[in-house]
Amino acid sequence: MVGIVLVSHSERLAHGLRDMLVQVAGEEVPIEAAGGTDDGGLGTSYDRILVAIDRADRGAGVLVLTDLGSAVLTARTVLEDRVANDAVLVDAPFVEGAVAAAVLAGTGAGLDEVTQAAVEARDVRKL
Amino acid sequence: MVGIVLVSHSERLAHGLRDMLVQVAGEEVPIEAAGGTDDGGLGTSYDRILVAIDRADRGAGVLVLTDLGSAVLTARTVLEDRVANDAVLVDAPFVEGAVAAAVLAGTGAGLDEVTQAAVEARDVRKL
Amino acid sequence: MEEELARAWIAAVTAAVRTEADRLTELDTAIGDGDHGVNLRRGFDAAAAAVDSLAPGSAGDVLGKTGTTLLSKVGGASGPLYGTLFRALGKTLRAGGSLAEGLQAALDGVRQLGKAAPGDKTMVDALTPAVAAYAAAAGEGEADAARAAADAAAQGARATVPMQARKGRASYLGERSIGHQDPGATSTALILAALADVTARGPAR
Amino acid sequence: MEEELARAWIAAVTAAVRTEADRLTELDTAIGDGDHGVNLRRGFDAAAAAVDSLAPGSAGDVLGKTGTTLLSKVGGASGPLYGTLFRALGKTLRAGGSLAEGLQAALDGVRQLGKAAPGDKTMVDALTPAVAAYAAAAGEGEADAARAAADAAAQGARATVPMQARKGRASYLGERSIGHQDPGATSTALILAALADVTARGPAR
Ligand SMILES: Nc1ncnc2c1ncn2[C@@H]1O[C@H](COP(=O)(O)OP(=O)(O)O)[C@@H](O)[C@H]1O
Ligand SMILES: Nc1ncnc2c1ncn2[C@@H]1O[C@H](COP(=O)(O)OP(=O)(O)O)[C@@H](O)[C@H]1O
Ligand SMILES: [Mg+2]
Ligand SMILES: [Mg+2]
Ligand SMILES: [Mg+2]
Ligand SMILES: [Mg+2]
Repeated sequence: MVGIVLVSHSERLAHGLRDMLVQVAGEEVPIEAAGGTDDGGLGTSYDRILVAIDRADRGAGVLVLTDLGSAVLTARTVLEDRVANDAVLVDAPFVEGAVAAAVLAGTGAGLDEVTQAAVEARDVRKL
Repeated sequence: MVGIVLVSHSERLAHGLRDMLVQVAGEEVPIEAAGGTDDGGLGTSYDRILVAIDRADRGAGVLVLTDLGSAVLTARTVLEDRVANDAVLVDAPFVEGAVAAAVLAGTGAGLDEVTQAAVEARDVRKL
Repeated sequence: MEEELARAWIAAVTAAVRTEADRLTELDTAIGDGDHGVNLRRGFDAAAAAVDSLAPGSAGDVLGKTGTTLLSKVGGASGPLYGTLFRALGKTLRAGGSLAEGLQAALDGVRQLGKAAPGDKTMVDALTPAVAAYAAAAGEGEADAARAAADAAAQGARATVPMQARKGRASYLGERSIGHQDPGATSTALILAALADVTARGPAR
Repeated sequence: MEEELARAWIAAVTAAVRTEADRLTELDTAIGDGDHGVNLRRGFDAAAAAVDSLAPGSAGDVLGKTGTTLLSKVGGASGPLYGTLFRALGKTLRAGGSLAEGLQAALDGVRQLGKAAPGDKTMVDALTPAVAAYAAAAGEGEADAARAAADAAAQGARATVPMQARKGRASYLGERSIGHQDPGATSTALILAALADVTARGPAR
């Protein structure tokens, strides 16, 4: 199953979002939170992101979502350093994209389809 | 100053996002988290949303952001029931819209401008 | 509608929701987040308790109180929707309207809040035919009208199976939402079945 | 570049970041999230410690270690950016390249990672003229070239004041980012000033 990694500046935000995703996607989808700095402060952590990607990687690829553009820089560096290149960064709204991706991943869809679901979440209206 | 209310299905998510916003917007912007059900489970709470809006309302209006479409239903009902009608629901990406709105609110911008910033966050690219 | 009938209805819905909670949750697990049964159980347990401790008044008071309680206790999308449904019913009855008018107001409220149209695979697909059936059979008396509404709701719920969801969480699944019965349409059918049952029996004393 | 000079450089940057942390944070409070000084302090304190316990090797090793440490310890956007800068420098030097080549590789790496162009009100606005100035003055010796680079970086940082931010957090402010000096451009100027200072003094022993 495609894995999902949630890169946020806030540890609480990443874990809270993970709770929501597990509820919609079920326990089988590997969903990992990578929030906050190494010591749990606001920011992003290279090491937490790397560990999260490795954990979420079950062979079907990993989708990495970020809360803000500045998290992209850390995530991108991790992806460039990482030997296995089956993880992709997606430009999608963090919460909305993650929910859409988790739902699709839960159906057994592949990385391309899961990525597309995250991207298309941008155009889904809420009101 | 314009207030901001964060309606999420997850209490942790709402609070983590609030932490991030306080960092960028400063302590003066009234930012309230309304996450989870009355007993802290996953879902939304009419009462938490109402209390959060009343707290965030300092006379300059309140922008209400929701994590998913299903949170909109509860928030919309609160807004319809509420006598003071200076709170508005916005269709914006939750995290990205909230950050943009908080930054603008922190500069003293009015409700229209803050709302617009949240909406436009949809079109900001991360990668 | 008499107050006692309203009280009996809420009690019957609460009992039905308890019995069917697992099935509702299962349906919601297939195309949602698997909490519809839990949500409604929490909501109707609270509503039943609130109605029990409500001073004698009118059917409108009972249904309004039910709506307000569901609104704050359910926690899912169905909370504000059923909250709106029961509040609209209560408001119409308090203003002297008929149950047929109340059901129409309830449907209007649900549609206005949720923006779902028939065919979107939501509770609206059970509620819409139910309200129409009640109105069509209203001349035959409350019991027959309620039974017709319940049958129409059940059929409306079954008709959601082949639909693709366009509102609510199930819409994230796109085409993959096809082939499952909508949980909210299913619970709407339960609510109307309870109405038919208590109306057939007459108010419990 | 000699290893001792590289070690002295990192020590000097660490000292400068400590002295200037509050100013950097203040600049970041105006147009960002107010953590740039704290971020760099945490990062360079860790880098200095890592370099101190690094076995003797080469300047490239020292700078590479600095980059890797910044990358995992800074926590802000400047972490991967300065991490990339120092890793690119280290890599070029280890491969036998000159400092001028290393600085160019550093700039390329920063630009590729952050996608910022000159004029976007970022560290790129200090780094770009610094790298050009170093290359232009490289024939006059390391000390003069480093001084020229430091001056160009300082000027580049000042030139960010009237710019509107198009990358990083400050871009959320739109036009309201105008009138403030970019924190990252300011810290880049500090880093190059430290290089000029230690190069002028020669490696500390
Ligand atoms: N916009 C809407 N309009 C009408 N009904 C809706 C809407 N959104 C969701 N529903 C109904 O709510 C049901 C789900 O309720 P529930 O599981 O309690 O809420 P949630 O989706 O928030 O977990 C769906 O099966 C559907 O019938
Ligand atoms: N995409 C980018 N390209 C180049 N530099 C950037 C970019 N984004 C941010 N910066 C630099 O980083 C600085 C902010 O660093 P810092 O405060 O540590 O990170 P954060 O913004 O994550 O809190 C900015 O002043 C700017 O110079
Ligand atoms: Mg549900
Ligand atoms: Mg739910
Ligand atoms: Mg910062
Ligand atoms: Mg920061």
